[in-house]
Amino acid sequence: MSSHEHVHHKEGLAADVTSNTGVPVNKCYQCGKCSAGCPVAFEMDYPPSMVLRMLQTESKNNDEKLLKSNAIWLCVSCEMCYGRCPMEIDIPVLMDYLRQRAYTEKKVNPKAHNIVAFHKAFLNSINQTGRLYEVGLVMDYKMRTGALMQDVEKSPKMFIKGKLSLIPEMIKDKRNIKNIFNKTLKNKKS
Amino acid sequence: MENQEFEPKIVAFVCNWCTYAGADLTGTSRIKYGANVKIIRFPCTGRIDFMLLMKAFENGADGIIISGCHPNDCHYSTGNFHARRRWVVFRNLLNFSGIDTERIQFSWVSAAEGFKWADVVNNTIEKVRALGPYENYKKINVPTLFAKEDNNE
Amino acid sequence: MIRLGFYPGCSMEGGAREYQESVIALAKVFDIELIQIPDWNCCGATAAHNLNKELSLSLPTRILALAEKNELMDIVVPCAACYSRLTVTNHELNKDKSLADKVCDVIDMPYSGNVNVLNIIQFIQKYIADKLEEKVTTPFNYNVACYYGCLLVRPNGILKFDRPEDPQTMDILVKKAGGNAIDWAYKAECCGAGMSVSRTDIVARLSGNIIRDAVERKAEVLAVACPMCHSNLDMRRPEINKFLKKEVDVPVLYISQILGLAVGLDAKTLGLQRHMVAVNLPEKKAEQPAPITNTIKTEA
Amino acid sequence: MARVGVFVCHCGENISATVDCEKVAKESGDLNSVVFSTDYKYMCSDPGQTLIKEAIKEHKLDRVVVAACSPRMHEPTFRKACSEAGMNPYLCEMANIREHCSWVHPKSEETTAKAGDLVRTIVEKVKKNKPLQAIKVPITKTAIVIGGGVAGIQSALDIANCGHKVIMVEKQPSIGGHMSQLSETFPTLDCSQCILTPRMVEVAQHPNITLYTYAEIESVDGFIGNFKVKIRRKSKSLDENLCTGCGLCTTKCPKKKIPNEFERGLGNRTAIYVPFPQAVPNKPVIDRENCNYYQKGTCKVCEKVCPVQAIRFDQEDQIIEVEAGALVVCTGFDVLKPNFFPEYGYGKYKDVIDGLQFERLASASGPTKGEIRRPSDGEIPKKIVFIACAGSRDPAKGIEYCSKICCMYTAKHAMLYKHKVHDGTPYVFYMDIRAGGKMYEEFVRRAIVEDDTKYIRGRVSTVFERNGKLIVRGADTLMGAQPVEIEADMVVLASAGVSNPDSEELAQRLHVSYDAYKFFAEAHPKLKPVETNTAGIFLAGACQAPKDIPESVAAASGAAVKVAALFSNSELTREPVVAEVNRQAPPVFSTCTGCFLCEKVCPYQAIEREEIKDRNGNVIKTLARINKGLCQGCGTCVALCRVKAIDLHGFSNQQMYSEVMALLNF
Ligand SMILES: Cc1cc2nc3c(=O)[nH]c(=O)nc-3n(C[C@H](O)[C@H](O)[C@H](O)COP(=O)(O)OP(=O)(O)OC[C@H]3O[C@@H](n4cnc5c(N)ncnc54)[C@H](O)[C@@H]3O)c2cc1C
Ligand SMILES: Cc1cc2nc3c(=O)[nH]c(=O)nc-3n(C[C@H](O)[C@H](O)[C@H](O)COP(=O)(O)OP(=O)(O)OC[C@H]3O[C@@H](n4cnc5c(N)ncnc54)[C@H](O)[C@@H]3O)c2cc1C
Ligand code: SF4
Ligand code: SF4
Ligand code: SF4
Ligand code: SF4
Ligand code: SF4
Ligand code: SF4
Ligand code: SF4
Ligand code: SF4
Repeated sequence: MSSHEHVHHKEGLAADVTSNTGVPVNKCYQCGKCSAGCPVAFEMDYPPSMVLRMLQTESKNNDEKLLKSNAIWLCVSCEMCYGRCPMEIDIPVLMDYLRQRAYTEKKVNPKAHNIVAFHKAFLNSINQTGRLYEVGLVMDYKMRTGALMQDVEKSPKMFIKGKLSLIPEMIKDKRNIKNIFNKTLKNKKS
Repeated sequence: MENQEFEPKIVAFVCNWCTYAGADLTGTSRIKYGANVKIIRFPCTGRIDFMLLMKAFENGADGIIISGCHPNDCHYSTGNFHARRRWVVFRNLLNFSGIDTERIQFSWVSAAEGFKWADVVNNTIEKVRALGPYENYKKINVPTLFAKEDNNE
Repeated sequence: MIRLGFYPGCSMEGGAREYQESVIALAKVFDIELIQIPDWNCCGATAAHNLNKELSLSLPTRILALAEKNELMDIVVPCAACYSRLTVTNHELNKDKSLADKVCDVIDMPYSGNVNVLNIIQFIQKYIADKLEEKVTTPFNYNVACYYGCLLVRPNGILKFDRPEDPQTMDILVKKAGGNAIDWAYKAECCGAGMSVSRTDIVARLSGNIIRDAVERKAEVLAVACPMCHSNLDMRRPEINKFLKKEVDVPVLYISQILGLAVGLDAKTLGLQRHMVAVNLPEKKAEQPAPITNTIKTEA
Repeated sequence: MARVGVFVCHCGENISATVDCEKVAKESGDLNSVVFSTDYKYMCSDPGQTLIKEAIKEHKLDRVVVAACSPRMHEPTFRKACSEAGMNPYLCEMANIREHCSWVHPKSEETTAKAGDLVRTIVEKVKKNKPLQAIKVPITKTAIVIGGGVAGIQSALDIANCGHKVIMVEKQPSIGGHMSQLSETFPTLDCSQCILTPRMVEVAQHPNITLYTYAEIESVDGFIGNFKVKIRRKSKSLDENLCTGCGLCTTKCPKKKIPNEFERGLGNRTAIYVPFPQAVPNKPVIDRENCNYYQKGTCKVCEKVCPVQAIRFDQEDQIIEVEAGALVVCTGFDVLKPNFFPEYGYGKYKDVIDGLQFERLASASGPTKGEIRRPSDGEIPKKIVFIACAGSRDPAKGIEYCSKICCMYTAKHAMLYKHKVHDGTPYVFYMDIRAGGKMYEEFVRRAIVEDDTKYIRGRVSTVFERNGKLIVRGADTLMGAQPVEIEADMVVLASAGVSNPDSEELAQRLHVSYDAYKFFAEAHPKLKPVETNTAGIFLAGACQAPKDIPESVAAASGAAVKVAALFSNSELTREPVVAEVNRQAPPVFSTCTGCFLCEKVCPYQAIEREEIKDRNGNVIKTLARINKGLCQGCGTCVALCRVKAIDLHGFSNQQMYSEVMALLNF
């Protein structure tokens, strides 16, 4: 039987998205339901359906814009878009991928600096203690962002309410955690 | 001139409604193709009994073309679908028994595809010519093979 | 005595201490012992999957592998974010065996993919709900807006818990505890999640919309099942109030606290004093709990 | 021993330019069994045909091979000639030496040799041909039309006006279908009832039409021209002949709060009811599920008030058996209840309604007498949001296809609203506007330009209530996909058109195929749009796919013509290319083993089961049997049968084997 399959090798971000996440970018028919329900669309430079559209254009220019966008960092992975998309396009996973790409390619939008700083501080805390050490996290975050005065009024109150501990909780097998970080992040700095 | 080229014997099993008509159109359009292909008319590819293929090889065919309507265009709505399904099962068995399935060419040629028919024929001739005469065809135990095929339907 | 695995997650050890206290206290009332997974680590939350996929799978897998090693095949994970991470990880590993092997190699531990992850509602449904009504001593006779947030119900295809739009399971528990679960529109809208520190403005707006709808519909209490939701709706109240341009003091209680109160545990045991928005519920005389009319159908 | 004659045609120079026809004729003469061979310039011409006829007589030929053009061209010509010479026409075959030889190869010895091969092959085949008789089937000139919507009505009237009998079977107490529920219709905005009601009445009064309402098809047996159909007439619990339709019973029935299906739940009806005032027939039925007497054993108020004692509580369903030559399926469609879509709040908020409910609100005979008032409090909504594609084009939660009618009726709804509420604002959330049809695009533009409907391109994410308003949250994808919120008083969902819930069951009962969405499948999407794969059963209207009224009516008339064409003869003649399962003398009866694999692959459900019984009536064997009325001769079953119990006339195993062997051995 003759088969006439047109195997078309695509390049560019859309192709990378599909091969790495399985998200079929071309399936999106631009209905906009994702953008309509996205809780942070109002802040985004490109609401989720626009993100899909930009990928669909397969243009280098748009790929760059996307990696450097603020939108990908504003997505809070609330899964609302995915839950309602008629085409079942997994935007949260797509966003994860774009963030990872932007991060490794050092294209993080300057406005997203705080968000990335927070994620980094968070992971740093886990790397060091195996768990999240809130005081440490906040200190680390402040050092990274310079937002030294943010939330200062909260800490004493939280402390009084027994919500903050000054000594980090450590797990025993810290070595194991360090290994996990080393193996997955490899030479990427965190 | 080079050496006398090997002229394979090729039998085409085609359905009446699409490929037979397509081959008629090749004629009406005076498109040329090799004379070593001869057509046998069936009402539908669904009618094609794979025992007939064996019979053709047994009687000295070097290659076979099976051609009918495109997937959703069968005159009888699903005959070609059943033919293809049987073929999938059958091909594995043929491969398994050492029969050269390369020599069997499946294609879809509609009543409007006069050019395509000529292409299919010429390509098959070339392909089979490259493979050489089918001298290795050993008589295999066709009936057992056929029974196995049916169990998979 | 039923013994189940327990994964508190980082926030329940810190900012959400009272959630842990109330869950354990509630379990005890029903003769259930919750055993912490020894040497558990952080699941990586949003940060890990934002920055690195492999890491985001490895951290939860270590937790699941530890549970399995300690023969805790049913684990209770009250934090919705952790629940989501662990469930999604289970799903991913079961879907792709070679990925599972790779991840097991990273964490240097075997894992079969068979640990069953229960969120707080599933845990209560499975082990407590049937006996709940008979244990209720002080019906929680308030208008409660049950807030599910995102991660309890989405992605529904993987979590397969309740229906993603207008979920009902928590409402039913509240009704069983004698409360009046109100119908409202923001049950499963996002509160701003992990943006609490980095984009407080967004959290104030999203959480503000939630609080506003609850109050407009006469909610006296919000019920939550996630420390992150709680901190956004409770700790961020000053910012929320600024956004709403008014003082709203509706308290935010964990579902475990509400059920705890209903079965007669005292406020202190349940850690009510630890909330930022003071819990001053008006005295009410016990009425017959409202009949349960809502039957839910969870889509398969 | 066969006596074969071979006739080689030159086709002017079309064949003889590249093929040495004389040589072919001469060499064919040497073939085994060939007793006569000749060549001639134009075989299909009158002299050519005469030549064949005379040769048959003179040489006592019993088989003829004409080597000429494609059999698709002249097979009927030569078979007819042979028949005129007293030969069985099916003993004549053609060898295609023009299209498949002279025209596609250059002049050469090889080409001539190929022509010879082709002739030899066909000679071998024809020797195995058997005399066949064209199949003749008598036709019962009565058509059954299933479903009394606009499509069924049109079809029934067209057939009846051709002078044939029609039996219409309608499931509901009244005919009319969805069209009777509509207010005004696009693209002309004429009143639906005004154009439909007269035709409903015409059906009831037509001398050629028998109408059975509250009835369903129980079973269908037989084949084209000769169907035997059982119809279940559900009990209406009353004697229709006595009932005068005075309506007294319906006013007195104490059960008054039953949601009225016709009003899509926007109004109530009684347990004994006439579905709507213009119903045909205008006589009530008792809905037993909701009747006090049937449920609780007491009441019988209707019986007491009926002036003519027409009520029959003990009436039972009646099965009637009729014969028919053709069936036309016009069972229409259903509208998906949008409550599977919880984010839109249908079923939760009273003022979120579907398109059909809006039709009822806009209808002059509807629950609000045509005023647009919202169901919750009867207020006139100042802002309405229409949501297109509510469930359509949504593989995740709804259906994958486009429902086709909703873009148009949504534009209509916006217009009707604007015409009735001048200061109101209609919004439409849409993804694409599909308005392909005569005056359709113009209609939609009018809704936008003249009636100022605000079209927003984007799909709505959610609808929820806030302070008594319905908040519709969508996005405007033409404005950078920015989220928009509209505070509406009412929301109308253009919910998907789907197949009837019982369509699969009905299809199986009728032995017609259906598609993945359980709509009935036409025999060919372009060229046989009103036929099914089962000969004698036709389709029309929205039972095939969502269709609007013009399309439904066009298809209905098309189907009627097919029926009329069928009924224009008293007998049906068919090519005898049909399959047959062999029969033998006992004790074997047949080589068929009864595996019935063939039954599954036959596209026409032509394979039946025959029970062979002994003298005492015990079943000894169950064998396959081909229904000649249904078999179309594809031969799929033949290729499949592993014991070769089936064969196909005209393309038998022997014939095909002979061809293959003759082609290769010389
Ligand atoms: C909201 C809305 C608005 C519309 N507006 C317009 C418009 O303005 N203009 C326009 O052109 N089109 C409009 N349409 C489309 C129109 O309704 C259809 O084109 C038309 O009704 C199709 O007619 P039908 O006879 O094929 O099917 P139906 O109207 O569905 O009729 C089918 C009939 O068959 C009966 N039936 C079903 N199953 C069985 C069974 N098993 N046995 C016996 N009987 C059975 C049913 O009871 C019914 O009487 C609209 C549709 C909708 C939903
Ligand atoms: C680019 C293109 C692509 C298309 N692709 C598709 C497709 O993929 N699928 C599909 O379903 N449809 C397709 N169509 C539509 C399709 O071509 C039409 O539906 C179809 O041809 C209509 O058939 P008809 O017989 O009504 O008209 P026509 O095909 O126009 O035939 C009309 C005939 O009447 C003759 N005629 C005209 N005037 C007179 C006169 N005064 N006296 C005598 N004879 C006259 C003409 O010569 C002609 O032979 C396509 C159309 C176009 C333009
Ligand atoms: S909801 Fe899905 S299909 Fe629609 S625009 Fe968003 S991603 Fe595309
Ligand atoms: S997952 Fe991200 S993109 Fe999707 S709705 Fe939530 S915030 Fe928006
Ligand atoms: S009261 Fe009697 S006659 Fe009148 S409509 Fe009813 S059943 Fe018919
Ligand atoms: S017997 Fe039934 S139908 Fe008749 S009046 Fe009573 S409730 Fe109505
Ligand atoms: S007709 Fe229009 S509204 Fe209806 S499904 Fe198609 S595109 Fe959507
Ligand atoms: S005019 Fe043609 S291309 Fe344009 S919308 Fe209509 S059908 Fe499509
Ligand atoms: S005819 Fe052949 S395939 Fe059909 S039931 Fe009989 S043995 Fe089986
Ligand atoms: S020849 Fe084709 S249509 Fe006839 S019985 Fe066999 S499978 Fe059915």
